[in-house]
Amino acid sequence: MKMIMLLAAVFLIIIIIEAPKLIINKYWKELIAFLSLLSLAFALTALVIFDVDIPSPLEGIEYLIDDILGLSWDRK
Amino acid sequence: MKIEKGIIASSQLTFMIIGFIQASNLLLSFSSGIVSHDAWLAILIAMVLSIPFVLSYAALGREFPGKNLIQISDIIYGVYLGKIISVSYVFIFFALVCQNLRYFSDFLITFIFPETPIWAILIMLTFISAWAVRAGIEVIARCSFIIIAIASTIILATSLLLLPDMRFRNFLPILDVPLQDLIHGTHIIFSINYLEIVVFLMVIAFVNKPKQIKTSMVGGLILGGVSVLILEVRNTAVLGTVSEIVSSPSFVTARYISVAEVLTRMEMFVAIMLITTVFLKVSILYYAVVLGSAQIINLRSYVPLVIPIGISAISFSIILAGSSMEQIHSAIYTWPVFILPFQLFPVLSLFIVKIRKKFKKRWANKK
Amino acid sequence: MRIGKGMLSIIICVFLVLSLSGCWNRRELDTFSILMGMGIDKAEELGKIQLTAQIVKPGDLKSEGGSDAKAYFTVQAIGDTVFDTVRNFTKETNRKIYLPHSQVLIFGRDIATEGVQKYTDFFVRDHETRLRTHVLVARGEAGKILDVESKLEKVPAVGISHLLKAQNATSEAIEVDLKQFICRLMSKTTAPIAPLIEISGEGEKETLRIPGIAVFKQDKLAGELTGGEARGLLWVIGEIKSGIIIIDCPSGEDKISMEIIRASSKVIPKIIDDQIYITVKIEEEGHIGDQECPDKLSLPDIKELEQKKASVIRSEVLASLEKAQKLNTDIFGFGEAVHQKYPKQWDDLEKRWDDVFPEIEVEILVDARVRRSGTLIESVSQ
Amino acid sequence: MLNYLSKKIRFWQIQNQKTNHENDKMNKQDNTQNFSQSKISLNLKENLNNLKNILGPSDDIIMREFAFGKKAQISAALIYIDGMIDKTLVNESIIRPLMYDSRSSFAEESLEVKNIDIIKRSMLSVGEVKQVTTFDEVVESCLSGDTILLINGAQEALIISSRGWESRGVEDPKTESIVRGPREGFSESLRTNTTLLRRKLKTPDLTMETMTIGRKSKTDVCLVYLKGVVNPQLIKEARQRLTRIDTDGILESGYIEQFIEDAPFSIFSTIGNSERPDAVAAKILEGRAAVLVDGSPFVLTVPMVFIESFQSSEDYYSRPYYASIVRVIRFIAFMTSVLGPASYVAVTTFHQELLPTPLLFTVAAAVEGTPFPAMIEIIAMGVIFEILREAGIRLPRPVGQAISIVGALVVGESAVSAGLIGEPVVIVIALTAVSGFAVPAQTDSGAILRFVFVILAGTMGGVGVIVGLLGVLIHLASLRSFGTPYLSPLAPLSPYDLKDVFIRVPTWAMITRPRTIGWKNSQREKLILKPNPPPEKNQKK
Repeated sequence: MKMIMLLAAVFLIIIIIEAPKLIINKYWKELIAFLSLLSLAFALTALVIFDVDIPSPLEGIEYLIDDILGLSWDRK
Repeated sequence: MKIEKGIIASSQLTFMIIGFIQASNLLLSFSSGIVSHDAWLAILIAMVLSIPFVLSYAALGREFPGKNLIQISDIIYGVYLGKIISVSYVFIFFALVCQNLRYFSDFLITFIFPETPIWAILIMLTFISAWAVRAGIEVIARCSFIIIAIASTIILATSLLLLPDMRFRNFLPILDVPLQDLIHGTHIIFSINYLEIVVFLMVIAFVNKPKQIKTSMVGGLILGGVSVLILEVRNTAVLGTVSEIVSSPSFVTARYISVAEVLTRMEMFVAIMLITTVFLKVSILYYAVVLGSAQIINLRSYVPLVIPIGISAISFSIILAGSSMEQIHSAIYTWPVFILPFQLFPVLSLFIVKIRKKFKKRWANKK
Repeated sequence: MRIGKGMLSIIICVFLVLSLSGCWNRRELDTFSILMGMGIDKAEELGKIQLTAQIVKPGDLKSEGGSDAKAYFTVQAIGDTVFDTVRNFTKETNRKIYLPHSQVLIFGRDIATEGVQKYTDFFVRDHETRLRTHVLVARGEAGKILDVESKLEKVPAVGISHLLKAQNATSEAIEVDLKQFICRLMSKTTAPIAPLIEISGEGEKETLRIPGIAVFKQDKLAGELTGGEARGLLWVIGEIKSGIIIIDCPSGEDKISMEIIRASSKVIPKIIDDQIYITVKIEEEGHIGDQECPDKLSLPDIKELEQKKASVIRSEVLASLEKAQKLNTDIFGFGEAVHQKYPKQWDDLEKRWDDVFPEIEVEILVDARVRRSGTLIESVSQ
Repeated sequence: MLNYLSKKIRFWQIQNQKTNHENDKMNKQDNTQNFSQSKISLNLKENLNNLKNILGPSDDIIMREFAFGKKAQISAALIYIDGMIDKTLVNESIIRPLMYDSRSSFAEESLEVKNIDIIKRSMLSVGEVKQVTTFDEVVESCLSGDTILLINGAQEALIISSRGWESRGVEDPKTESIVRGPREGFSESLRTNTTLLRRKLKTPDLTMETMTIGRKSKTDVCLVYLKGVVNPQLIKEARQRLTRIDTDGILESGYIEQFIEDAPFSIFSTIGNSERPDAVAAKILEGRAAVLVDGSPFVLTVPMVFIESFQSSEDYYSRPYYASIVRVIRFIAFMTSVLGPASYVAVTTFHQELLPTPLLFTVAAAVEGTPFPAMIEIIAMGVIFEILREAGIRLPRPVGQAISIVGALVVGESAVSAGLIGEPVVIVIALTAVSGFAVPAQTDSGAILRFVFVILAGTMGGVGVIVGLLGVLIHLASLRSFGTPYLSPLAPLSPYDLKDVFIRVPTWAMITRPRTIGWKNSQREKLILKPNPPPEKNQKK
């Protein structure tokens, strides 16, 4: 819980730093992109902090290359 | 409405490419485990092989002056297909950012800070890169010369200091490994060390003299390749078979320096070289990701995307692999295969463009 | 605006770093004990090893002049593996052991005969250790070696590493660092070598001595080369730095000592009808260092001296070769030489190298020269 | 958040400024509207009263009423500020001709209106005389040291240039003393300073644009440049930035500097300053512009690049070899002063393996038993050094020396022997302190960076230091000074300009002006000026 609070604080600071400029310049689209990417990042970071087992993308690539295409160098 | 106002000189492009390639000497251990003391040969072959590809990247860039990969894809493949291609490239660059961050943090943790958690190092490195990316491509390009100057000095100085410890018999017999291993090792170096410069398709649009792109890209490739070659030769000549089992031959080699017991323990300089060049590489990749995603969703400024993408990169680097062994395994066996199509694709694009041009001309003639 | 943000980021960065880092890897100089040398022995308990660490006491290093306090102390610990044992030191020292400045790594005789391979991995794998650490083999127990005070150095381990360097003067032992040792260990044919060390003298006069070179078969201690044998090995692998060769005067009565100034060697393998021939070419240059006979040396005499010298060298090389072939350890790296020249035949040869090596015929070509005669033109005579 | 706050604060500031400004205007209108806008009347008494109202009851304003003419029938008044005028000039060239010589030359019945003309044309033996009609102008010139002549019956006043006040003469510059080279330095008087420059560059291209800045101080600021060499864009930009300044007072060129800087938040100064006319002239010749401010011997030069801090004017007067060595030494000194303590901290607390073994013994022996961590020791010593320095500068010279001796003894000697700090710390701090002064222009930024790097080194070791250096590099690379990249000619690289960075090539080889600064006409000398021995003559008879 402590970690998630800290994380939220960090993200809040980032929003406070970044957002006003966008609002002043009326960059609404950019603001939306910023906020959505940031929430994505927040979700990811929260997952990492809670040690949720996220399958590594490398495993997916390995599966694709090795098991589906059979192109891996690892099969001599 | 231009998203990036910076202009870089063609010489700066060269420096950036040199640094980009020098940074990958961190990753030399992938291939040296496979091709053992013939790694230098693999490096040389891979360098020669990548020259035509780099030339075609440059040619593609020249076909569309002032346009980067995202815009070029849109033009060649239309809006929808082009977008798909752009998105996949951005993902690839993002993956490269994460991988490089991860390799580098693993290196630092292994050799310098064994007790430090990985996120601390990741945050530090991402922070500094994010700062550079926010400052724009011009600033990255300006930093590149100084970084290259420092890195090259360090490479040369450490190599000279190690001359007495070099045993060039370590290279004999040449071509000791089976051909398949040699191809494999060459492929790793080709895909990981050299052709990652496909990312420069995002950058060459900002070069002030488009005519010189070709020479500066190839020049950068060769100079960078030569410096990696020097490092590899140095490592093998000094460490012999040990260089095949350590995870960072360059660092271990620099540790071995001892001239008159006064000039010893130079590994910090190699660390400096690695940090600065990896910073340059990560910044360029990071910049490509940020710029690319901003262009895909048609933003007026890429700056707001820097921090969210950076944080995602940190998280992804942590998720990427459970252990460094996992990552090395992937880098040796699957990643080069996976990334190869993306490195060959621009050549296809160039081909399409040329044919289309020819047909258009013929069409025009017929009319 | 951009600059303002930059400054702001610096401030945030500094605070971030400050607050984030619990200073994970920070350690002040006075919170760890600097290990200078380590010895590995078999423990009395079966399957366990005993490490002896020589640790400096920085406080006593400072006192200039003859203070009696020793600037070091040794600790011993017992454990299952090297790493385990290194950590076990903390049970006796209040500070954690700090490895990077370790000068020597000494294998006890018992452990060397049993095989050292499993004890070397740690010293390469650990991020603190260095490949420049000297590797030695003790004639007795390694732990005892580290207890012997050095007469000139405050820290005996430094003394040992200087002692090793000093062996260049005779070239009857060789400096081997961890990297060289590992390289030979990893080679399938070339046998590792390491200098021997022993305690000579008793009580107050106890000192350390380098008697020769230890020879391994794979990773197990197989034998020793001493004196001329050891130098014979060095002649072949081209590690001769200096040394004295004693030959008879032309008149046959007294002796002349020749100083070796430089030497080089070349190993040329040749395969004829599946038989391996090795040619060792040695070139040597030297001065006359000491002449006992009062004769004035004529030019033919000099030629003769050169020939005598060459034959001494040849006999040394032969001695070492004989020993090596008897022990069946390829300390000269003939295997690698063959491998480098005949990579195709090597796959087959490598498997039966143990059978091949003792049978190899070696031709030794020595080209020894006398270049100068010191500061004298004629010898001191009555 | 901080950013947001700062924005808020700035907003309030601007609002306040606006209101202040308006208040000011109101005041001004209240006070002076009646008089200053009005014209000078025919009546001398009335005029004097008006002036008294405007100038207030200050003691130093002298209004000398007198009469002249054949029968002393024309009353007049001289108004000037005591101390700002040249007394002999006023006495000899204004009062004397009017009071004595006028008797002979003035006709009784001559009209007062004409008097002014006659007086101006034939009686005042002063170089510069101006006729004005409003009180505004009168007051302004009076305050800047001119003498005003008001004549009864004339609707115009004469402004007689008589500025002359006590000022320091041209002396040896205090800050940039050199061994070989001119000994003169700028002084506080703007006119002297422009003269010094004019004497170095005797060309009509040398342009001096003067403007008055400061609502209350009315400081003369002079923008000096060499027409045809300087980039017109630069001058336009500089002029714009200077005219934008609207403040109460400019007391020193530092005020101007802070108003026209490119990067006000950066710790690096993007505007150069110098006390030496030769240095400023050299910079003007390179295509820079100089800003001279009345009352300050420090002349600003723009644009400034980073390496300028490492160049001294003596580099160009001595022969190139030693000059180049000295320059490299300055770079080393700067790096030492910035990174010295940080690397000590990094090496002793993180990377002890980097020390050669004998050195490790020495350091370990020295550190053994000291109570504080290395970072604390270094920071404390650094702060103490800054305190000593500050105290030494501000105190009267004899006391200052005592302070430094006591400081050195107490801090250096006793602290070590008491076992409070290790000797290496003292050495590092002393070395750092000394090398910090080798590059005067970056002393302040160096001192700040030093502490930042020590903190980075104490938390993240050498990697922290390198990352910090990268940060500084990014920051420097993103700076611009009046359009010129701050790190040029290194980044962006311009190979031709490297002749004056780490090495200083001979003067005859410095053919071009710096390309990153100059404009067209970048060639500064003839191509082949390398001195050669005269061709040998045929010696045969």
